[in-house]
Amino acid sequence: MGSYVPNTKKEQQEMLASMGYSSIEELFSAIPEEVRMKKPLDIPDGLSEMEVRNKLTRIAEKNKVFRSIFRGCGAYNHYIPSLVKQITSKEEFVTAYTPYQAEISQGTLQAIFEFQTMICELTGMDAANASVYDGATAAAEAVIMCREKKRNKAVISGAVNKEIIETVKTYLHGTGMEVIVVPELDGRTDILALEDASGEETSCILLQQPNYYGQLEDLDSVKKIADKSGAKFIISCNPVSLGILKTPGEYGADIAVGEGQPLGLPLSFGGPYLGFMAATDNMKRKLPGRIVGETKDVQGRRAFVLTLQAREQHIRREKASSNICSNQALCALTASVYLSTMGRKGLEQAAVLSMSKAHYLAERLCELEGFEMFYTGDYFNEFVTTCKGDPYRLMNKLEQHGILGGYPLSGKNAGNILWCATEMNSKEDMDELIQIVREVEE
Amino acid sequence: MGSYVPNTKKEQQEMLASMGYSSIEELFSAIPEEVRMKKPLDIPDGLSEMEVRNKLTRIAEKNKVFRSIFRGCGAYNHYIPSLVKQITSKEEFVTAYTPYQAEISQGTLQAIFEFQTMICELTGMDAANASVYDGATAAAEAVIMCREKKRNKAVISGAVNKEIIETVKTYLHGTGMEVIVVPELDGRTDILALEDASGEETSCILLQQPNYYGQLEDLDSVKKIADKSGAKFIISCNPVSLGILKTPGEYGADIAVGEGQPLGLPLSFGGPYLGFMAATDNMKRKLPGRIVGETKDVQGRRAFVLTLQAREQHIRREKASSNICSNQALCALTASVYLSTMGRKGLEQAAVLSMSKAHYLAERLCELEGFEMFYTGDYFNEFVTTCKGDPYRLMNKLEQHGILGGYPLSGKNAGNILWCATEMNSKEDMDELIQIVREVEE
Amino acid sequence: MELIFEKSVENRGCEILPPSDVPVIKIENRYLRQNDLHLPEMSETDISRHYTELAKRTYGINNGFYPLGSCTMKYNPKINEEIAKFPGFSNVHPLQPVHTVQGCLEVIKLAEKYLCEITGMNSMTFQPAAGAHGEFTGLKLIRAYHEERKDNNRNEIIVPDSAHGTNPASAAMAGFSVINISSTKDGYVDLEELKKAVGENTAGFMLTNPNTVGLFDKNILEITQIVHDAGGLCYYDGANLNPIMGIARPGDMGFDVVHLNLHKTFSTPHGGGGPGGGPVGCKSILKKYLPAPRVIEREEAFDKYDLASAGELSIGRVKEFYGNFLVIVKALTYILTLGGDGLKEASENAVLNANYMMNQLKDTYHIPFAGPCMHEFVMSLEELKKETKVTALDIAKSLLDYGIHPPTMYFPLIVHEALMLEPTETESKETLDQVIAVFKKVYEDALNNPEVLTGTPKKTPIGRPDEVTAARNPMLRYIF
Amino acid sequence: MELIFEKSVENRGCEILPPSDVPVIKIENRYLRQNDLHLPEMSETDISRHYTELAKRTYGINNGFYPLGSCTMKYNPKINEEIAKFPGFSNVHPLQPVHTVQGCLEVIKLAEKYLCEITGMNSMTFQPAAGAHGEFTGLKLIRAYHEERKDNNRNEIIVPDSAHGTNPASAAMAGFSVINISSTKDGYVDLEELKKAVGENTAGFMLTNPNTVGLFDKNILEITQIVHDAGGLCYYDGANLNPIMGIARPGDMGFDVVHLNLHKTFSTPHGGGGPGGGPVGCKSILKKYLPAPRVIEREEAFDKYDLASAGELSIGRVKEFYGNFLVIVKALTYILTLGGDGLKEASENAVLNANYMMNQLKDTYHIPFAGPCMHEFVMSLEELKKETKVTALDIAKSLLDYGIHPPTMYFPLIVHEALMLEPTETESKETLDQVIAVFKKVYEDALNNPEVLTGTPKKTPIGRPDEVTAARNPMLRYIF
Repeated sequence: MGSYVPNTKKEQQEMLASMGYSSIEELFSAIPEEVRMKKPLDIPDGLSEMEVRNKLTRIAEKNKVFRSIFRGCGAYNHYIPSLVKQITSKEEFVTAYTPYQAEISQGTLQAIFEFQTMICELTGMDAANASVYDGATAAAEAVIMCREKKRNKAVISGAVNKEIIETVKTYLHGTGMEVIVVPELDGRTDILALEDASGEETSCILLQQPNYYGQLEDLDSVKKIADKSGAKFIISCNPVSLGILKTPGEYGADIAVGEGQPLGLPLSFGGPYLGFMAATDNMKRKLPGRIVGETKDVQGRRAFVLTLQAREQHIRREKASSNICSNQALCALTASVYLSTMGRKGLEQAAVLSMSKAHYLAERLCELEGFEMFYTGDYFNEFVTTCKGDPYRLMNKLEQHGILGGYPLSGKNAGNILWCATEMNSKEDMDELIQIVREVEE
Repeated sequence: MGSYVPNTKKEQQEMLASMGYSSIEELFSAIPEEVRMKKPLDIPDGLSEMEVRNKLTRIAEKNKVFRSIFRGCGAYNHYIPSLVKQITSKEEFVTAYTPYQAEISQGTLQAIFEFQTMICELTGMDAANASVYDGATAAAEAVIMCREKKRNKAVISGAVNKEIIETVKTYLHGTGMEVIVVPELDGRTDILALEDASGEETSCILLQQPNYYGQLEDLDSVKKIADKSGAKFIISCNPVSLGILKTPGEYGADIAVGEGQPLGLPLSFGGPYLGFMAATDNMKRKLPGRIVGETKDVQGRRAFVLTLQAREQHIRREKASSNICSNQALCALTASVYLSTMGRKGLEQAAVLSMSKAHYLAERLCELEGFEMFYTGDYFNEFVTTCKGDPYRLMNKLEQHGILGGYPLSGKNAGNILWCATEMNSKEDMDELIQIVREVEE
Repeated sequence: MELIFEKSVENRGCEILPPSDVPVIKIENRYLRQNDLHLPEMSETDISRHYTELAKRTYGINNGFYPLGSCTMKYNPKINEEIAKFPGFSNVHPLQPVHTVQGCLEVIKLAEKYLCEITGMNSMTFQPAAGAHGEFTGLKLIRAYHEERKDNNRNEIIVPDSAHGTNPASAAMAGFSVINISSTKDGYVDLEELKKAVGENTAGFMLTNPNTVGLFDKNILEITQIVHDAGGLCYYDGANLNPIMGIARPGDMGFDVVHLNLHKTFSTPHGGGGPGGGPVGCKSILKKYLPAPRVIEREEAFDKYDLASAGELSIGRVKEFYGNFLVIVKALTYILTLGGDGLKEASENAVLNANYMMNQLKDTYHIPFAGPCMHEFVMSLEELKKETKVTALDIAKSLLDYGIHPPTMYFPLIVHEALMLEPTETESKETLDQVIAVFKKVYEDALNNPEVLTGTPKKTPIGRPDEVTAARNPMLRYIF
Repeated sequence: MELIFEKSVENRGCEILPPSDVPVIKIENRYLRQNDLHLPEMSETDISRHYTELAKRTYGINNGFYPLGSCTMKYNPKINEEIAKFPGFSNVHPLQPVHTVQGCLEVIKLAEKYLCEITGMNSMTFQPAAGAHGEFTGLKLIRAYHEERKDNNRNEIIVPDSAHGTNPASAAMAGFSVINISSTKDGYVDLEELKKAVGENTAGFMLTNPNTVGLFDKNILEITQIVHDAGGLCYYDGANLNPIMGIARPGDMGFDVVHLNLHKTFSTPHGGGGPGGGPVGCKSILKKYLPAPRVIEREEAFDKYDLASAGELSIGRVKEFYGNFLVIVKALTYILTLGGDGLKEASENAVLNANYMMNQLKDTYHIPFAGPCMHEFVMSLEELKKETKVTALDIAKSLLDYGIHPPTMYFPLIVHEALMLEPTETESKETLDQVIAVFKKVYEDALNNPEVLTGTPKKTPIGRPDEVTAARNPMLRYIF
């Protein structure tokens, strides 16, 4: 049995004796007999480290690790620099608590302050928080931030990732706020429908750029609609794309949110990921979660602290702007180290490479009979094609070659495939994919 | 092209300008034209980190990683605790220089002092150094330590690992010392031949315990021969076996050496490994290499320093006891952390498990027709069996199942196999091995 | 120290990505960013040194004693981290076909099975990413329960005043009204108050047990009965589960929903604030409301595990995908390592360590609630403050100079000048003895040299920061 | 701080290995150890904290500037470490069949190819584990060469007095007599001295070029010619290769044998003293003497690489297996990353950084040899010492309080009160400027407040240790 209890039986007895007890059992006397467990936990006996490692090795081997990935849909296979993994494995960062004790937490605090700055730079916004759970909850929290007394309708584009829409709906259900989903048209938000749906009861309009289908939205038009209706404008964005794309700030967004996973976090079957949130200056006190601010210590030295805590649950309790307590701090650190290692040029390169690879793949795919672009707008690194045969059959074939193909869509898109490429997909890999697709579909 | 040069072209120009130069080229004016390279290095262009990682991933994939290993012969597949890997990856330990600057090197120094203590405890000796390159060079250095004016013959058992014997021979060649290899008899050192070979010109007698064939030597008899001839007694030992086996100190050895790889170092295709050396008190000033001693600082605080440096090359130059400068310090740290994590009980357990598994494997193998123990003495975790058919054919078959079988021997042992087991070999794996052997040989 | 931006030099950088092997696509200008992107331009050497310096200014569990009450800062085993880094876990896309992620699904299913056994629940969702997220999810389940029963007036969640701040905040976020009730002077639920508070509007009651002063509420069965009788459900805040594993189960106490903090009880690291893991367990009656997708187990030998999508009654998704998966891997590793017996041993020793510390300190510090305590205990510095003006904060800050992380300060709110200590079971008697000596020394200093304490800490990278200015004129980012 | 043994508690420990699944074998008593084995008995928590504390008391390249002359403390890229940890490299048994280790053999062969190109050699062995080990191996080759030619009187190795201590020590260890020759006052090889020293007993001559005062010996072709004319061979100590990659090659200078320090020039970490890598390259005439086994390359598509065992003329094995293999992996990773151009860029910037520092310091410190220097330069504190009694050691120790690792002290021996600086190319101008300012400040202090310097360092975990007592009454282990 593995154990992390250092005290030996002898020491335990000494400690008990020092208190006048003879068994640990006596310390539990306050627990009424009726709620005591009558039998041991039905959990297998503990294992030595070597056995645990073997057991979990066998479980991990039941998963297939693809050598080539062409699937995105909210989780992106980008290159993670070695330095990022090394730095974020430092025990101090990994095992520290939330930095309430500023004097011994300047490392965490400064790293978050730097993260906030980088998120502001990426999004073109004024203030960011220290992270929330993921892109979907970030969107939900943003929608909640926009609530106003007479505005209780959140308008969301149907071209936003479904998982985000579902999460926002869950968050708003029962709070008196309503979610209106505006349909998409040819893979982009139906701007006319959006205009129709927006009015004086609209608290906010939420779009995703690039959207779920990889298409680039006409956000300038959306901004006009938002302004006209007096609603807040929320943009959910892919942070890597912001290496080159127009920022939420430049589009006039009030809040920018997004999934930070592409910034150095492994795919990890969906988590832990990273929700980032940034807002204009006048909304900053409505941001949920931890926020770090710069100040000075008693000697006048630069110091960082958790600030604006009056928004938070441990102070305000039921009046807090959010209930968030634990966030994704280590993931935020990872994103910071990633952005520092990539630098301005590197992030731009990741964006350009991802987009260029996707366009190459799309072009080559569409040379094949039965494959064509299902949507015709400009796109970043994801796109939808038709498929000659059964997409699932194609996926099985690709899987045999160690390739995770695009994502077979459902609903009105059934039979279509949502493809994704990043800098990780070499021309060679894409040519191989095309060759296999050709063989399967012939 | 990857580059770790931080200075930008602009900064380089500024730096040059500050010195009155206009190109870096000018700094090399001292190099005569005749020895200048006339064309660029014939080495491929540099690669980005991602490309390098991909390239070396493909090279690594050309190696086969066996899931089950029954081969030893000087490199042993023991379990490495997670904590060991974590601690020895700390950048401070990995990237520091030799701890000449004691004030900022107490970490390295104390770790080595603790390593020395653990090696003394393991071997039952009085003093140890901070490591040499590996077990073979440790043996060679030990033999050199024993040289005396009128004693220039080193007597080595033929049951010592051949790589060690070869290394000792290389080290002694041309120094006026002679190596006499005493044959083995039934897998153990021929004691009578050893006695014959030893005399007043014998500087030292070197045996390995357990020996190359896994057999346990009668070291008490050897000690008597050494004493009789006035020669020093060197024992090369497996450090894990010392969790239970009688120590070199208890056998009366003057010097104990060994390969420290079993103490937490991965197999790594043969290196980096770790040579450890320990000696009796009266030979400690003859030890080669770094040695750390305890002292006090100016304020009376406990402090550690490199000591007895008067033995060393940077002080004594050609009169030094050895030329060693870089050693295997990080490997020594690894061994320390391994021994701390395993503790007394854990190391004993590793030894008992290894021995027990080997005996189980031997027993099961010898139930098969054509397989029997080639040597009959007591053994630790390695043993030699006959093989019914061609050992190489058997190995190929095992390889197909991901199993690295025992080592096919050559010479007078041709057709025999040297097997090894450790705690890593489960009963299930051994039963599978037996099943495959049975099928192949039927 | 300098910010990373202040160390940046134009055109410096690392070479991480290759040039393009396909034609480079240029996109229309109207889609392109206009403003410069300021990210650090640094060499690897300098990035490495920057974060080394930040790590040195960070206090992890590997640096020393970390007795944060209610936070359960136990040792984070390295094997957990190693296993979470297996490519078979970390390089798996969340939308891979289920037959290629059987191992991931097995991890989730095993974790569900064991954690249900520990808590006495029937089903569990792993989607919530943290404790508060779990509370929110659990409260949504309670809402769904009443909604399905058309019990539409039940919009009140009752919370004792000793509760963690997340409890009322989560209730409000889930759309409930919060009814606060006061505790008895011993820190327990005041049964009379509770009886007065429950009624036809009661949706549920939230409690942590042992409570936030470290005491197990002996009336627990009566408490949950009162709530149930009134038609409400009982929510168990799992923040304080650490002392009762294998000893008592929320399910057996009458709780209907529970969240766990994997980053407290189950040894996954806190990461400087996260990621955590806040799985929510529930009794069978609530299973149909759980978020989806859910891992289901089949009889088949192949593809034993599958993902089921949301039924009609599900509260819906509370997060992308399946939660903080790697955190679940770490927690499962921990559970497999300790096993049933080991979990109980952990709880027992958590309680032993807390009682030992309390007992050693009780003649020096004022301990308002009589023991034995569970895994944590609370001290009040109120009298010391009256006498010497030294506050709980001053005591806490003084500890920093001894290399000790302070206890939780000023919580629970029902104790004035509170310091709340939770040593956890992974600390040794030797460490406790050293820390006890420091606590006594600091108290001595408070009596004899109070002004020294108010000037602490002295040995930390910074002294006490000016938090007021930080909040009044917030500087939340570096301006380029 | 306490030793790990002092933190040990009987019967405490970690649970790493499982119980036996086969019958436990008991061995005869006569084979069993009699004395107790004292190893630490510790919890993971406390082991983790112990080594964290030791790491904090250790100064790595990640902690700051590390200008150790002749040691080339350049940045150690993290990608090298990551790749060396690939299971395909680290979990490979050295005695696997060759068809299962083609990747390992390819690594060695590629490294040989590139390093031969860099040095102008024809063959290389990777068995030597360190620079000194390489010297020993290279000298063995020289011995074998003369032996085969029956040139049996050649038993002298000539070494300049500016040489690293390992040179004469290695020569002695290889069974040679050492002939020391003095350098010119400019630090170069004194041609007249050399001519006097060579003769029919000359086996070889050892030199590092650039030499240990950081100067490239412009007479290099004449030097090697003199040795060759006398029938000796020329050995190149590769410790100072860093400034000349892609610029000049030992092979083209007339050297016959060279060792490299992978842990200096090729960015593999120093590990607090090792493991290093000391491959030895040689011209074709010496190839047959190289240690075996050697990696050979074939035309075949499958099993392209093989291991060849020793020929009759081989000097034999100098180490187990094939050298510090993972160190070779790291060095190859580095070479592939930089490429031909990048290696040259590295050398150029190593020289630029050294000259910049020297130039900025030359008006303050006495620089005995006129520049431009190569990758390192030497300052002499002799005059300062006369004036103020402040020594090179005092200057060095003062730097510690500024978080800077001191330069190499009191080497080379031909310069009194020497400090030898090698900034390396991986340091930025900003770092150099900061360090330059500190050096100037320290010099100021030496002039104005000499007594302050002799009391340094003050901010380090310990002050100056008593080395004399340590050597006189050696305490080399903890006594239980």
